[in-house]
Amino acid sequence: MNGKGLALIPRAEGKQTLKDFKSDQEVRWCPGCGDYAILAAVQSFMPELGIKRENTVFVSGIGCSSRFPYYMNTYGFHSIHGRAPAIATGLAASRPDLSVWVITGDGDALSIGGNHLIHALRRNVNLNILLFNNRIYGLTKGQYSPTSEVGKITKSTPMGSLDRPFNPISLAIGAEAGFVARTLDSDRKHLHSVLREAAAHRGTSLVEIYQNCNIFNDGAFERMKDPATRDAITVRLEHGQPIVFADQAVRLARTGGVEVVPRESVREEEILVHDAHNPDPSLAFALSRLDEPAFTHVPIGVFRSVDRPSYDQLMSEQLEAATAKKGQGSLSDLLHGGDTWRIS
Amino acid sequence: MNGKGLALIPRAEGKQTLKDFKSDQEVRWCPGCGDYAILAAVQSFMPELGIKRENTVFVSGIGCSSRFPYYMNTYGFHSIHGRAPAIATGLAASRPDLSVWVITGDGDALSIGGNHLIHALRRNVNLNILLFNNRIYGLTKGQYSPTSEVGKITKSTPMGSLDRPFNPISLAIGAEAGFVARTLDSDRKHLHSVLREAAAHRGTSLVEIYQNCNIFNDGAFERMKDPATRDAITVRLEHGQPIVFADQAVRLARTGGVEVVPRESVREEEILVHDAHNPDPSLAFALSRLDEPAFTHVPIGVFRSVDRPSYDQLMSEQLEAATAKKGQGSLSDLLHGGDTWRIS
Amino acid sequence: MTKQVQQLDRVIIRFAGDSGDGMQLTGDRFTAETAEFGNDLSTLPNFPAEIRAPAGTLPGVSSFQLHFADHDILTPGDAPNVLVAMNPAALKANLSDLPRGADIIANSDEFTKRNLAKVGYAESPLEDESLSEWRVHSVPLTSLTVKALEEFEISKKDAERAKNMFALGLLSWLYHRPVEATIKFIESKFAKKPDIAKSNVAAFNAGWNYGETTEAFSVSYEIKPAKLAPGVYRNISGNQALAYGLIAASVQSGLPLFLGSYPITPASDILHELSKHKRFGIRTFQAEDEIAGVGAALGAAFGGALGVTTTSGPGVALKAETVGLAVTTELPLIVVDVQRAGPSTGMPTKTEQTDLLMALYGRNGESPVPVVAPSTPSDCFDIAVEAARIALKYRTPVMLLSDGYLANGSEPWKLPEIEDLPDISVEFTTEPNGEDGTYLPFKRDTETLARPWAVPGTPGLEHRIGGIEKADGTGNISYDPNNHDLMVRLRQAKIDGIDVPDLEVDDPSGSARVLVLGWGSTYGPIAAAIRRVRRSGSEVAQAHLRHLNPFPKNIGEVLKSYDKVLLPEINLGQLALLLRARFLVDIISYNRVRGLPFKAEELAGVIQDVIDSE
Amino acid sequence: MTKQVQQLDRVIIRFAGDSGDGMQLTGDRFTAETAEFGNDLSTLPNFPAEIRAPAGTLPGVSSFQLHFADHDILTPGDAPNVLVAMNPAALKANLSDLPRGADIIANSDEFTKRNLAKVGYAESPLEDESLSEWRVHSVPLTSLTVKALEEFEISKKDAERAKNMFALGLLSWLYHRPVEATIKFIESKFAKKPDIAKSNVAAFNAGWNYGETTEAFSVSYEIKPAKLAPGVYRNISGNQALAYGLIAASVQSGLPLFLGSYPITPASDILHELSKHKRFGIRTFQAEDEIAGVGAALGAAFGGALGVTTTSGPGVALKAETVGLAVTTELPLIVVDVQRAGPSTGMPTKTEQTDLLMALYGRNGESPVPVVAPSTPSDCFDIAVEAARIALKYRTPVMLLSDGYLANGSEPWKLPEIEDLPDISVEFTTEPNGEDGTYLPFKRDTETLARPWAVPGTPGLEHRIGGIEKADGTGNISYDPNNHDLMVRLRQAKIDGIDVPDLEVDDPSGSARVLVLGWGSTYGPIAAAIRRVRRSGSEVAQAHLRHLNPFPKNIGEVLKSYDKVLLPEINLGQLALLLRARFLVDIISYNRVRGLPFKAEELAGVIQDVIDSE
Ligand SMILES: Cc1ncc(C[n+]2csc(CCOP(=O)(O)OP(=O)(O)O)c2C)c(N)n1
Ligand SMILES: Cc1ncc(C[n+]2csc(CCOP(=O)(O)OP(=O)(O)O)c2C)c(N)n1
Ligand code: SF4
Ligand code: SF4
Ligand SMILES: [Mg+2]
Ligand SMILES: [Mg+2]
Repeated sequence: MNGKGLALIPRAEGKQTLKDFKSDQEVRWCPGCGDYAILAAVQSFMPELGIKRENTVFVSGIGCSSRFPYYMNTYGFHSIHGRAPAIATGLAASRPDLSVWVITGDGDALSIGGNHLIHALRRNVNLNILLFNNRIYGLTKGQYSPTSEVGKITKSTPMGSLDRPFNPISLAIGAEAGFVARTLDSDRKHLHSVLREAAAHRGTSLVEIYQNCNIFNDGAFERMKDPATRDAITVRLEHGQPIVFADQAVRLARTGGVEVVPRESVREEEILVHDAHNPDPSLAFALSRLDEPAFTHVPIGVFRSVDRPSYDQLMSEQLEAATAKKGQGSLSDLLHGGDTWRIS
Repeated sequence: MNGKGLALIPRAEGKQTLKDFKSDQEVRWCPGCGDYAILAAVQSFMPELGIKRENTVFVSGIGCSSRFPYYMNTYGFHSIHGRAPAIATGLAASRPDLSVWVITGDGDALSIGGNHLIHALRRNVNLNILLFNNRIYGLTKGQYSPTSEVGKITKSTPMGSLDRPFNPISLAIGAEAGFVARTLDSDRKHLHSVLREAAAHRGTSLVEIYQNCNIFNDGAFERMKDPATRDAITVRLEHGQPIVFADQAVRLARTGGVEVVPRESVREEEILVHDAHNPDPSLAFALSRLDEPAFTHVPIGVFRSVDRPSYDQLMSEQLEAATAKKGQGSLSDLLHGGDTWRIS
Repeated sequence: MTKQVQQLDRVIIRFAGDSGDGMQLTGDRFTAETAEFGNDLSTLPNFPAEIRAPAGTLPGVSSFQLHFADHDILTPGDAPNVLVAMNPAALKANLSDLPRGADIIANSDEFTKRNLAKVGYAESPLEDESLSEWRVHSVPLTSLTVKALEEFEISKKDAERAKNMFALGLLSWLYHRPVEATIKFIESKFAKKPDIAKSNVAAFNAGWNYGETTEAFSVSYEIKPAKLAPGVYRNISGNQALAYGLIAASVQSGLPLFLGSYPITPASDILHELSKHKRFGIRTFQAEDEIAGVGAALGAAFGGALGVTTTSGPGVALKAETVGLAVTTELPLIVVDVQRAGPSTGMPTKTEQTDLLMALYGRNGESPVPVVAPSTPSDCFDIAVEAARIALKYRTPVMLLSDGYLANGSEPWKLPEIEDLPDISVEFTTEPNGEDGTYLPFKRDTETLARPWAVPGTPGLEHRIGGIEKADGTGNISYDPNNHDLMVRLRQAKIDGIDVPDLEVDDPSGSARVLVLGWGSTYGPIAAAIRRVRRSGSEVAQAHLRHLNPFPKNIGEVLKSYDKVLLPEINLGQLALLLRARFLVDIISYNRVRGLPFKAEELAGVIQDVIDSE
Repeated sequence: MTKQVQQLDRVIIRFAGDSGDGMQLTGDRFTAETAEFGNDLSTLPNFPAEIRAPAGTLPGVSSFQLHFADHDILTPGDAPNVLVAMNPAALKANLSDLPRGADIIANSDEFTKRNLAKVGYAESPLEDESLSEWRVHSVPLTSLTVKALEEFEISKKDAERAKNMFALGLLSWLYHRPVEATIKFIESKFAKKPDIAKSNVAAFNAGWNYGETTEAFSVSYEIKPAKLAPGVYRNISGNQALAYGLIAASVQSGLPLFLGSYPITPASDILHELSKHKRFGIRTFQAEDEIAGVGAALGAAFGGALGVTTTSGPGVALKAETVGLAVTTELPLIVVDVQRAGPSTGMPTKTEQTDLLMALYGRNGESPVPVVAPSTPSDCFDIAVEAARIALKYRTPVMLLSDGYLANGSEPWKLPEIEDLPDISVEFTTEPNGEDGTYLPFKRDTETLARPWAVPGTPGLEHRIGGIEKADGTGNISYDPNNHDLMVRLRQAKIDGIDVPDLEVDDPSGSARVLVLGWGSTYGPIAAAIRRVRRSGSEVAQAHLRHLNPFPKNIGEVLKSYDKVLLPEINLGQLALLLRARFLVDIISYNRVRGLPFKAEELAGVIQDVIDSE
C-alpha cells in the first residue's frame, strides 16, 4: 500500500518484519497497561508501509505514552510536555521525505499541548498523530485529565472534577482537521485498519486511541471491551457503508444531529451511509456527539478523511516557484542587491 | 435585565450612563479603526446591565484590541499576549461577585492563546469573551493571523499564507462551548443584543466581533457592510425564528449539514427554526459552516446558548459542602490532625 | 527463649523492593511508629521514574530510608545499617550503599532463578559467598506470610501482597516499636475490605511473632526516645509542611488561598494536599498548563486572593513571562519551585539545587524578585508563611525554592503555637490616595516602596494595570525615558529593601577560621558534617541562608570575617556566583550534581580538607 | 541669486512628524541619498508604540534621526543640528533634545489653533518669543505642496500627503544631496499610480526649487564624502544584516535554513526579510506562538536543517523550556533575541540590554548556552554567521542578543567578499561509531566535545534522543547519579571550551589606566565617547565583547591590567555581575535604563570622571 501520505518517502528495499521495528530498550510500562498492545500493534503494522525504516521518525511529548519512541527501532525524539506537534511540524515541514509520527497522551495533547494540536490540524503538515487517551494523567500518578468525565475523583479532585471534558473528535473537527479517527488499544485489527488510512492520508491525521491505564483509571473503556456490552455500544464507521450496529441504526435527526434508532423502525434509505470524504464536516461532527452521554454509543473508525494540500507540500511549492521565477539564490547577488556604492 | 450571568453581582444604586464607563485615557487606535465602534457600543451598553461599575473588570491580552480596558472606567488588567482567559479564569473563579470581560484579538485568542481559550470554553467559568476578529495582526503591523484567508499576502507571507484559517465559531463549539455568538463592529444594535445575551449567560460566553482594521486589512468585512451585498449574505440567527434572509432560507441538507435554498422553493415546515438552546451542538456547528467558502453566507447572532452550571459556581458549592460537612477549617486542628506525640 | 536486647543510639534502615511491594507504605508506617515512640528521625524515599517498571527489574526498585536516633539528627543517614531487600533487584540496586558489616534481611522466596536472571545474578548471592562481608538474614517472607494467612478467605495474590506487613512486623519487633497505631491504621485503610484488613493485621503480627520466636534473630535493639524540646510533635514531609504553611498564610493574612497549578513531579503533592482543605475556603485549580496555572493565580491576586502556583523547574521556565507581569504590576504572588534534576526533563524523581539563577534571572528585562528557600522538611511550613509575608507586604511575586529531597523527606516537627505565627494581615486600599479624590495605583508606601492594593469591588478606585511601563504614581502607560529608568530602579529598590533577618552564624568558640555556608536542603548534611568535624577536634563555623534575595544585611560582614568560606551546592556553583559578584569574596565551591543529597561523611571530608589546607 | 555654500564636517538631522506623515520613508530616502553621496552615516528611527496614534498628538509623533559626516562616525548623534517639525506635536516632543542655536524647519501650515491646543500650546511658538534661541524657518510646507500640485488630477488629500516629499526636496537642496535615485524610487514605488508618482516627484522638485529660489534659506551646506576603506558599500539596518547573515550561514554551512518564529516587535522584520528569500531554500514558518516557533526550529534541526528562531524578550522567556531541551539533546539551534525594554511587555519599541542574564540562566537545571552579541547594525551579519558556526560545530543552541537600537538603526556596510566568509560546513555522521556497528549518539568528539549528528534518513543509525538524562555515550535514559554529574559537567565543559577569539583592546599609547568595556549595541556611543575623551587629552582604553559566553580567554588578564574598568550597560549591571563573579574585579558600572542608547557626550563625561577620580 502507498497512499499519498507516503508518496515522498523512499521505499524499503527488502521486506521488513515486526522485529525490525523493535528497539533494544526494555519496555517499562506497568504490567497490563494498554500501551503494550498499542506498541505491539504499531510494531507489527509498520512493515506493511514498506517505507525505509530510517525515514521513519516517532516524536513524543511527556507522559507514560510518550515513552513510546524508545521502543521503536526508528529515529525518535522524546521531547517535552505538550510540544511534540510543534517539533514534529518543523521536522515534517522541512523533510517531506520522512514519515513522522507523533505519540501523545490526553494530557500531553489536550491539556498543555492543546494549542499545538489544533494548529497542527488546521495547518495540515504531513503528520500522523496518535493520541493515547486513557482519560487520566498516568505518569504523574493519577490526576484527572481534560478527557476525564465530570465528577472524576482523583488526587487533585477529591470531591470530583468540575469541568466538562473535551471530546477529542469534536475538538479536532472544530479545528478544521482533515483526518480524524478513533480506535481501541485492544482491537488490533481495527487499530491496523485505522493506522493504514492515517498513513495513507497526506496532511495531519489524528487518531484517538482509547487506552486502558490499569493503575489509575482501570476499566475506563470496559463497556467497549466487555462482550456483554461491547456490541451494543460500538458504532463502526466505514466509508460508504450504512451506519448500523447490533440491532440499531443511525439516521439524521430532525434537530440537526444524528440519532440511534432501532434498525427495524427505519427504512433502508433513512439509514445514514457514512461519508468520510464529505467536504462539509458537519455530519462527522454530529457523529462525534453520538457518545453523549458517554459510552452510550461510541463510534470508532474514520470520522473524516478529506484531501487537501498539505502544508509542507505548499511550502515546497513556494520554494520551487520562487526558484523557478528568479533562479536559485546567489549570496553575492543578495548582498549587492540594494543601493550600493563603491569607494576606492 | 438580569440573567443568571449577573445573579451574583451587586446591583448599582443609581442610574449609570455611558459617561460613567469612559475612562480619562485618550483613545489611541488608528483613525477609522473598527475598535472605536466596539468601544462606543460597549460603553453605551454597560449601564443597561445595572451592576456596580466597581464590580466590573475588563481583562485583555496584547494587541490593538487589547488596549480596550484602558478606556473603560472599570477595573482593568492589560495582561500579556494570549493569557487573558487564564488570568480572568482565576479572577472570576475566586470572585463570583464580579462581572469579568475578556477582550482579545484573533491573534491573541486563537494563535498564542488558543489553548486557554478552548479550555475556558469547556470549563465554563463565568466570563464574557469578546474576540475582536480583524483577521490580521494589527499591533505588530500586519502579519497574517489564524483567521486570515488562505493565500493572504502579508509581510510574513509574501507569496501568500498556506494554512487554513480557524472558524472561531466551529472551534468554540468543538471545544464544548455553552455560549457562542457572532456580531459586527458596525452594527451597534446587533452588537448590543448579543452582548445582552452573553452577559445574561452564566458560564463562558464567546462573542466573535468582526472588526475592520483599516490599516492592515481594510474591507475584510466589506461584503457584510456594503448595502449592495450585505443583505444577501447576512444570516441573522434568532432563537425560535425560522432562518431566512433576503429571499433565501436555510434547511437541513441530506448530507448532514445545512444548506441555503431559495425561500420560494421550500415548504414552511422545511425551513430550519433556530434553536440556540439545543443541547446537541451539531446543528449550531452545521450553521457555523454556512460561510464556506467564506462570505457566501455569514450567520450572525447567537449560535448556541445552553445552560450548564458554571465552574466558579461548582467550585463554590464544593467549598460550601466541605464546610457544611465538617465545619470551617481550624488551623490548630489541621496541624494537630495527624499522628502526634508530646514530649515534655 | 529470652532474647538479648542491645542499646543503640541510632539506626538507619532501608526498605527496598519492587514498586509493587509497598515499600513506601511500609516505610511510612515504620516512620509513624518511630515518631510515636519519640525518636528523632529523618527519611528519604526514593521511587523509580516509572509508575510500575517491569516487576523484578533494577529500574523498578523503590526504596525508603529511615534514620532514627535517641538524639537529634539531621539527615536520613549516609549508609544503612539494615537493608530489607524484598527481591534480588532490591539487593543489587542497594548493595553498593551498604557498609560492610551491615544487616541484610532478604526475602529468600523471591531469589528464584528467574528473578536472579532478571538482574544478572548467575547464582543466588544468598547462597554463594558474595555477601560474606554482611550479616545476611535469609527469611522466606512470602511463604511465611502465605502460611500465616492460610485460614483467611483471601486469594493467594492478596496473601502474598501482605508480605510487606510481615516485614514491618518483624522490623517492629526488632526495634521495639509500638504497634497499636499500625494495627489501627491497617484496619482503617482497609475498612471497606474487612478480610484484607484482618489478614494484613495477621501478617503484621506474624512478622512480630517470627522475630520473637525464631532463632533467626537473637538480638533485638532498643533506641531510647530522643530528648527533643518539649512540645507536641508530628512527623511531616516537606510538601505537606509547605501546603500547611500556605494554609497558615491564608489564615494569618485573612485572604482566601487560590492555587493555580499543573501537576508535575515532585510538586504535585502540594496540589493534592491543598485540594483536601476546602473548608479553609481554599480554591485549587488544576489548570491546562503551567502558564494558565500562574495566570489564574495572578488573576485571583488581582481580585484580592493569596495567589499561589506550585511547580518544578520546567514549569518555572514556562511561567516566566507571567511572573514578569506580576513583577511589573506589583501584585503579590507565591511561586513554589520544588526543584528536580535538570536540565530539561532531567531526572524528575531526583533532587537538585539548580534553579536558583533561573528564579532570579529567568525573565526578560530587569525583573527582580525575592527568593526564599527552606532548609528542612518542617521549615517548609515557616518558609511558606515567610514567602506570603514578603509577597503581601511588598506586593511582589516571591520565588520559593524547595526541592525533591525536602518535598518527600520527612522529620518530626514541633508544632508551632498558632498565636506565635506572624500576623501578616493586609489592608486593602479603600479610599482615594491622590488629589481630587483620584486613586494612584503606583503611589508607593514611603517605607516599603509597596504600592497600594485596591481590589475590584471597591467603589471609586477603579483603575487599570498592565505589562507596559507605567508612569510613577498614576500607573498610566508611559514611554518617558526618565520615568522608565526611575521605575526600573524603584522596583529594584523595593526588593533590595525587603526586611530580612540577619544571618545567624553557628560558631561556638568564635574562633573558627573556616565558614561553611549553605542554602536550601543541604542544611541537614552540612550540619551533620560540621558535627563530625567538630567531634574530631576541628573548629568550623556554619551559616545557612534562607533568604537568597535580598541577602541578609550582615552577610557581607560574615563572609569577610572568615579566612575561608566553603559553599557546598547541588549545582555548579550558583549561589557562589552571586556572592562572588556581590562581595568579591573568593568562595570555595564544592559541587556534586548527582541528583542526591550530599552525604555527611563526604562533606565532613571536604570541610576537613579545607581546614587542613589553611 | 547665488547662495552661499558652507562646508561642514558633519550634520545631524531629525525628521519629525505625525505617524501618518511618512517620516520614516523621508528619513530612509535622505539616508539613501547620503549613502550614495558617500558620507559615513548612522541612523536612529523612533516610532510610537501605537500603529497610528490620534493625529497631532504627542504619542503620535514619529521621528527619524540621521547623522552623516565626511569622516567615519559611530552613532546617530546625540543632539540634532536640524529639526524638521511637520506639526506642533513634533516640535514639542523633540525640542528638549535640540541644542540652542540649532535649526528648526517647521511646517507653519500645521500650527493651527486646534493642533496647538492638542499639545497644550496656548500660542504658536512660531510666533511668540519662545523659540528665540533657535534658528526657526517657518515654511508653509502643506500649502506650498498643494500649490505646486495644482495642475495634477489628484485629490487635495493626496496633494497634502506629498508634503514630506517637498520637505525632502528642500533638505536635499540644503545639503547638496544627489536626487536622481530618489526620483527613480518614487516612480517605482507608485508605478501603479502614475498620477501619484508624478505629483510626488513634482513635490520633491518643488521643495528643491523652493530652497534654491526663496530667500528663506540663504546658505546651503556641503559635507564631503567620507574617506572610508575602499570597497562596495550599502546602507543596512541591524535586522536586515542579521537576516542576511543567517542566509550566509545557510549557504556557508550547506544546510537549509528553517526559521520558526512568531511576530514580535522589534524582531518581526527578520521574519519578514527571510520570508522573501525562498530561492535560497529558506523555509519560514510563522508559528502559533513562540514555543511552537522554537519547537519547529528544533524539530527541523533534528532533521538536519539550520534551525533558527527569532524573537524578543517575552518570547525568549516562553522558549526557555524548549531551549533547555536543545541543550540536553545537544542539537544546533540559533535563538535570536532582539532585546527591548522590559520587564514584561515593557516598552516594545525601545531598546535595552536587559536580557543577558536570562539568556544565560533562564532555564531550569544546569543548562549552559553560548551567547554572542553584535556591536553595530552591520555586525549583525557577522555575528549571525558566528552564531551558526558555534551552533553547528558544538551542537548547541546559541543565544544571539541584538537589540532594538541595532535592529532599526542603519549604517553603511562594506560588503564582505563571499570567499572571505568562513566555511562552516557540517558533516553528518553516516557510519556507526560504536562497537559491533552500533551508533552512539553521545560519543563525543574528543577535541570539541560535540556529539555526532546523524539525521533521519541515514540507514543503520536509527536512534532516540530526549529530555531525560542520557547515559554518556549510548544516550539511553539513565538515572545513574555519577553519570548525571558527568553529563552536567560535560555539557558545561563543552560550552566553556568553545573557541572564541581573544578580546582586542584599543589602547593606542599602551599607557591608559582606565579601560572602558562594553558589549552589544553600546559600541558606537562608547567609541564616540572615547574619541572625545582622547581628543581632550586623556588616555583611555576600549574593549568590546562580542562573546558573552564563554568569554575570550584573555579577558581576565585584560581586566587585571587596568587600574579601573568602567562598564556602561543599558541595564542594572548584568555583565558586570558576571565579570565580578568570575574575576573578582571591582568593575565600575554605569547604568541608565531609559530605553534609549547612551549619548556619546554623557558617556564622555562619565569616562572623564572615572579618569579624573584616579
Ligand atoms: C512542563 C511540564 N509540565 C508538567 C509535567 C509533568 N507531566 C508529565 S506527563 C504529564 C501528564 C501525563 O498525562 P498524559 O499526557 O495523559 O499521558 P499518560 O501518562 O496518561 O500516558 C504531566 C502533567 C512535565 N513533565 N512537564
Ligand atoms: C509573548 C508575545 N509574543 C508576541 C508579541 C507580539 N504581539 C503583540 S500583539 C500580537 C498580535 C496581535 O494580533 P491580534 O491579537 O489579532 O490583535 P490586533 O492587534 O489585531 O487587535 C503580537 C504577535 C507579544 N507582545 N508578546
Ligand atoms: S500508569 Fe497507567 S498509563 Fe502509565 S504505564 Fe501504568 S498503566 Fe500505563
Ligand atoms: S492597526 Fe488596525 S486594528 Fe490596530 S488600531 Fe490600527 S486600524 Fe485598528
Ligand atoms: Mg493520559
Ligand atoms: Mg487581529
